[in-house]
Amino acid sequence: MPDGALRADAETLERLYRKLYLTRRFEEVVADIYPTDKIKSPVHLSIGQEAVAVGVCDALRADDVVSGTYRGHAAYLAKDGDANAMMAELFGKDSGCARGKGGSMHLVDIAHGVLGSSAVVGSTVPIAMGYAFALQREGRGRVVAAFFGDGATEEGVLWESLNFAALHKLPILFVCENNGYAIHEPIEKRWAVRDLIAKVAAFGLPASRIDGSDVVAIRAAAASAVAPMRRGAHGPSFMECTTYRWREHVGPNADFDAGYRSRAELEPWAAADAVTRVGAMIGAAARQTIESEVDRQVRDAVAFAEQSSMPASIELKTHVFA
Amino acid sequence: MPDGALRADAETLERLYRKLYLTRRFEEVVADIYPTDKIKSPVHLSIGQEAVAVGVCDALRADDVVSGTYRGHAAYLAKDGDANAMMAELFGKDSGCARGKGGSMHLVDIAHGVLGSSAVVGSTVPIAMGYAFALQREGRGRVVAAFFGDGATEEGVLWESLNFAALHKLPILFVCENNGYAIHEPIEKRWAVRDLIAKVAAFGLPASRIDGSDVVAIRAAAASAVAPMRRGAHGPSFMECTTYRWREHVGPNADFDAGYRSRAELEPWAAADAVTRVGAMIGAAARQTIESEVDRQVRDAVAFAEQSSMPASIELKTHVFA
Amino acid sequence: MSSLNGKVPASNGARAGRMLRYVDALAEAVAQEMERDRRVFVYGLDVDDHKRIQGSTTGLLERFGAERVFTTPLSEDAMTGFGIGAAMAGMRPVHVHIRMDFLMLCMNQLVNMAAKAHYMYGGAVSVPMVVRCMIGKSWGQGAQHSQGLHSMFMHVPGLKVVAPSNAYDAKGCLIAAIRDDNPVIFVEHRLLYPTEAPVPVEPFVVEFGRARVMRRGEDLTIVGISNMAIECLRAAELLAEAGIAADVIDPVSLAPLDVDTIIQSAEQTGRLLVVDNAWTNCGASAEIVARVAERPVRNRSIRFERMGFAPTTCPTTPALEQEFYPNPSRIAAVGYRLVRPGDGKWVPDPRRAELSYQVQFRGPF
Amino acid sequence: MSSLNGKVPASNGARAGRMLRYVDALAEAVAQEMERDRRVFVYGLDVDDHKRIQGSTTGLLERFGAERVFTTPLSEDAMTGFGIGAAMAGMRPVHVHIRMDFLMLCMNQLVNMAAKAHYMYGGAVSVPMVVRCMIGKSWGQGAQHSQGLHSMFMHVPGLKVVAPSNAYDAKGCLIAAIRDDNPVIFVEHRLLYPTEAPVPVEPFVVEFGRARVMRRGEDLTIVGISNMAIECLRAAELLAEAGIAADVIDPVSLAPLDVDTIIQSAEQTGRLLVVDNAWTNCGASAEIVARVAERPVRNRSIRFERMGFAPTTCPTTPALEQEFYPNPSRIAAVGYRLVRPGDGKWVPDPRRAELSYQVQFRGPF
Ligand SMILES: Cc1ncc(C[n+]2csc(CCOP(=O)(O)OP(=O)(O)O)c2C)c(N)n1
Ligand SMILES: Cc1ncc(C[n+]2csc(CCOP(=O)(O)OP(=O)(O)O)c2C)c(N)n1
Ligand SMILES: [Mg+2]
Ligand SMILES: [Mg+2]
Repeated sequence: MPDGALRADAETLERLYRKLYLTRRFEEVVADIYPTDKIKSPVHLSIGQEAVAVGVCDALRADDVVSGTYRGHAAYLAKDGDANAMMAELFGKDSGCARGKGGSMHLVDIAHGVLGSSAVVGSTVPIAMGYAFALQREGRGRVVAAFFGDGATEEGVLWESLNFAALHKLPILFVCENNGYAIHEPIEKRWAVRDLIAKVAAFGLPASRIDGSDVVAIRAAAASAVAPMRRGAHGPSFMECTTYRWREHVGPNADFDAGYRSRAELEPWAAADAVTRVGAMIGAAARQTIESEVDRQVRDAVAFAEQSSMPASIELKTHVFA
Repeated sequence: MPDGALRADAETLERLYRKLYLTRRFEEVVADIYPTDKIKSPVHLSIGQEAVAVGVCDALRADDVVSGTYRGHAAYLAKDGDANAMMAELFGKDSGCARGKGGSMHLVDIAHGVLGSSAVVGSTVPIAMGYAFALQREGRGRVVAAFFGDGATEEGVLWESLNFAALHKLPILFVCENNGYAIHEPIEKRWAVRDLIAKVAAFGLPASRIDGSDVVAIRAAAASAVAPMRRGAHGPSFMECTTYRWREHVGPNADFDAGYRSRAELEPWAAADAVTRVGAMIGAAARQTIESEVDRQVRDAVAFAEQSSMPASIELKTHVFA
Repeated sequence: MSSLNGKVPASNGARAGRMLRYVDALAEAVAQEMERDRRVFVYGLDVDDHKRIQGSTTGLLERFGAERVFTTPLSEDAMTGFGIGAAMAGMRPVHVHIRMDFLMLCMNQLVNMAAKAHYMYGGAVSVPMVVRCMIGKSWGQGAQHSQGLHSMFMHVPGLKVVAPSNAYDAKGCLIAAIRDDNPVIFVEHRLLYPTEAPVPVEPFVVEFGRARVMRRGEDLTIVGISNMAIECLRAAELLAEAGIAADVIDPVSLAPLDVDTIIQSAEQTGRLLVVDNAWTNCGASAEIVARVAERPVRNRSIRFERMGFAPTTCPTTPALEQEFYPNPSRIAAVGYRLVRPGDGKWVPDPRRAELSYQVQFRGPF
Repeated sequence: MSSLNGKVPASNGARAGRMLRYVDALAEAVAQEMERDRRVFVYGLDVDDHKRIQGSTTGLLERFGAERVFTTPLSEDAMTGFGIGAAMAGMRPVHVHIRMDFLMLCMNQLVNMAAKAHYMYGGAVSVPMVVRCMIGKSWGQGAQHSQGLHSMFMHVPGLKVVAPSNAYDAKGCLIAAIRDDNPVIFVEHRLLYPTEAPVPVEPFVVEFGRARVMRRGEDLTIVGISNMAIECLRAAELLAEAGIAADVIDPVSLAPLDVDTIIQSAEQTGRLLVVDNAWTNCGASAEIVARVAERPVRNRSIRFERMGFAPTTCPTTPALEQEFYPNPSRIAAVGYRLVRPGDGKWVPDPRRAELSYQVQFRGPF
């Protein structure tokens, strides 16, 4: 992590903070609820990694599209996905964004440009690319941002997709959230070469590595990557955002006692935490307003989820075919 | 293609010529036989591309291993695979190297270090890598050379394999026979970036691009790539050999009238033909001896194939399980 | 002689259509749909080269341009996801594979994404995508270029699977597949490409889930899948010479499967022989036999038999390859035994049977 | 109460063994084989992390070192080919997948290479490789983490498929799989991991192709696959309360499949219910019903029924998930209807049935 200038105008910072705080808060509440077993499905929290999704999505238009992973809460919320429908989805309710059939790993909100996420690593990347192809043909300057983890770069499909996207100059921004681990396996055990950006550049995509705690830098990088895409046949770009997962791979807890990583590893990332830092940069009044509004939004989402009903039995058989 | 110095001692040139001529002659005879329908199975000829397999295999030990593709006649013969068993295989005979069950696309000769080839593009590459892992564990300095086409580099499995081979420093030489086409599709329609070597290098492998007509240069490059592998944990290397397919993708004929490529494209490659050039460099007497010996070898192979019997019906059910 | 299926124009002339080859029916279906619907595009390895997937994409590039008809890199996995994404965005991709065996490279996208997207996203998206794939002809194609793997797709809810056996159904099913809002695995067979049948000029739809009774007979029910429907018709001719009359049923669509038509026939004949161009173990033939066996109302006991690939890998040598596949002669022999179990001697004329797939087949209509 | 299978030491004590959990039986089997045979190695995502594939690779890294127990990148396709190559070179790889769903990423290597290598190379090589894969537990794992896809592998000649339902079979089958010269798809189920059974301390082999009769009864034959074998035993207990006695058969090995034991039982009871932890369409249950239905000698007519996953994608919400899976209560109800078709009213005590998989199962021995 660099020093992190975080220079931006007040309005931008406040907007970013609202998203950062929402994402953080939402997941903290999920983590609190989790032990009650109201959420009966695996959750992969983004806590610590929020700045990546928030920074990228702030550079997108409302009619742009994002695609995420099973660790996709942040991307969903950052793209303005419906928070009520998301919480209801986690609760398995009929009012959930996937009617309770998807759970945390399969969030979707097409109205807000959130493509469905997937529990199979790497599997949404080519789908996002196909979506970008449709947007290219549509010709209205819309773009796709595809989020995935460092582990996804080991799947062959990623390299197939990069080649095709570059070949057809598709309007897609690939965003690798590199948190250094796939489950508990560090990159050293998985990558022959640490320089991901060089690999991607050799495949023909402009590629940059960015401090994933610096939400402003991420926003700027995403903005400058997508601008030329909107104007025509510029082709895809790639961002590697270095970041860190604070909680266990799956589930609500910390796991620094598990032995595969030390708490010391967390410290610099915690110090660079975007939520804390951006929060400290905006005015106290603005901050308090944002926080209380977001707190209410999350409470409302929980209430909405609690009050919604479970899908009726008959729903088991619906949606098999369109 | 460069000027092609082809500098090597007479003994080496003669050895190379024997292999080059064998490969060429064998396939010419196959092409002649093909219209008779004695070979009832698709053949993908290496004619024009022989120097790659011959050069690489001449740098290998007898106990090294090669793995090839459905266009694998050259690799099989260059590695001293049994010519009789190969011809019998093409004829579908019981004495074939795969007992008639594999045909031209599934040649194998384990005794001579020829791993089975496959008709699914890219599918033998990770298998060759696994074999290299076993050789690494064995610790006797043996190596694997894995041949594949330019098309195989588009399959994700290739990049997965390169990463893993580099990570575990496996003794494997990847050899891409880049003939510019996958069936009839030129590279421009398939690769966003022409610089394959840069991509591979970014994945952590020493990689070089070599004129695939220059059998001596190929031999030298392969020799210097495998030498450090034999000594220990040096890891894999990669060679891209530029070459050209003279005949149609599958079948015995030329296809310059089909429209997807011009005969003019062939001309520089024909001029650089390794068979012709190496043949011209060795003494006339040596050449004549080699040619008549090889001609006899190929005739013998045909006779062997002709005289062998078809597998008995019961063979249908054998070899399903080991 | 055949049950009507599909919105075929009523006039006899139009219904009869011209004689058209299966391969041309495929190209015509796609061309008409591309004309009708700008969202349709065709892609896949070699769809635009001069061979045009054995002719089945002929004319498309010229008419619709490289924007809507294009080849891909050798990247089956990513290219399948690509189609799924485009379909989710509202396009109608037709992805072409020259061999069904290559679908093993994109199973993750087909099984884990395409089949499931509509359901696991609660109906928020649909995947109107067609995956055309050809089962290789037998001539020395060998282990990896000749598999019929349709049952793997039938196994997975969310996928539709069709396997037309003649030019009429090829056209009608392909149009239906393109118009379907779900992923459809469209199974072709190389040996059917040159076969002809009367095919209407106009676009028409063959509805999925309706089997076709191709021939009527009271002694035996034979169900033939994909090109085996044709081989079964030939077998039925051979059986007729021995005085045995067979119902021959082509399911056409495998998922959904019209088992009622099969049950009806099998209850009448009391004998069911299912012949697939695939392995029998957990295959379409297993499913058909199982569904008939577990039918709730049983007016009659039924004897069952299945035929398919030998339970081996496909060998290349012709000596073994011919034993690997069912052929009309063997089908007839098994049918005969089923009808007259005591009398094991009858063997159909091998010369007539052997060459069945080289006999020009003139369609069931 | 159970047919003997495997070379179990004759002494009663050794045969009984200690009580061991399924998960520990897996680890013990591999450890013993690694001890015995230096060619055996274990690899796959996360086999060496602190969770050790839910404990099933516990102790291996410590005993055998990182040279023989190692994780991989997320590259299922290449890593499967890697194992095939190592196996061809004489090693004995055990490739571990924490979810069976991920096998869709390496179908090409499994179906087109591993299954076919021995045959298409005329016996020149063999592929002694084990692919361990776990079917996800039901608790909200959803569409892509809970599939039982074993029938896809049963479909392909050249692959063996086993799905042990208890700790004894888990150990004996895994040792047999490692010693087998062919690729073996070893299907585990997450819910079985904590279940205990008496397991011999010594290495032993459970031979493939021999079904296990776990319970005897004359009214009904129930075949249960993978963890459904356990659910079927519970269902049989419920049925016993209603005065119905069921044979419960666990095929253990799905390819090869011991259909004779099933036929023998079904001929005696006249009723066959097959329950799979998978979809029924072209599933293992279809194959079993088909094979019994087409048995050549028929002493008795048999009624058939299949149960499995609902014909839908697996939903995450518990409200629907519980309807997706067969459970002892529903199995018993279907069995009851099969035996007493007229009397449709009986319903087993739902409380007892519901929690079946949380009831500690003490093994069939
Ligand atoms: C294809 C596939 N292989 C394995 C898994 C099991 N798995 C789930 S998450 C994960 C790690 C992915 O790491 P990364 O892409 O870095 O994402 P992160 O969890 O760190 O956000 C693995 C291996 C999976 N879901 N999909
Ligand atoms: C996975 C796969 N996809 C498609 C095919 C069909 N196919 C056969 S050869 C070939 C071209 C391969 O090109 P390349 O790797 O350059 O080898 P070359 O034929 O030029 O030697 C294709 C696409 C195949 N066999 N396997
Ligand atoms: Mg990660
Ligand atoms: Mg090529």
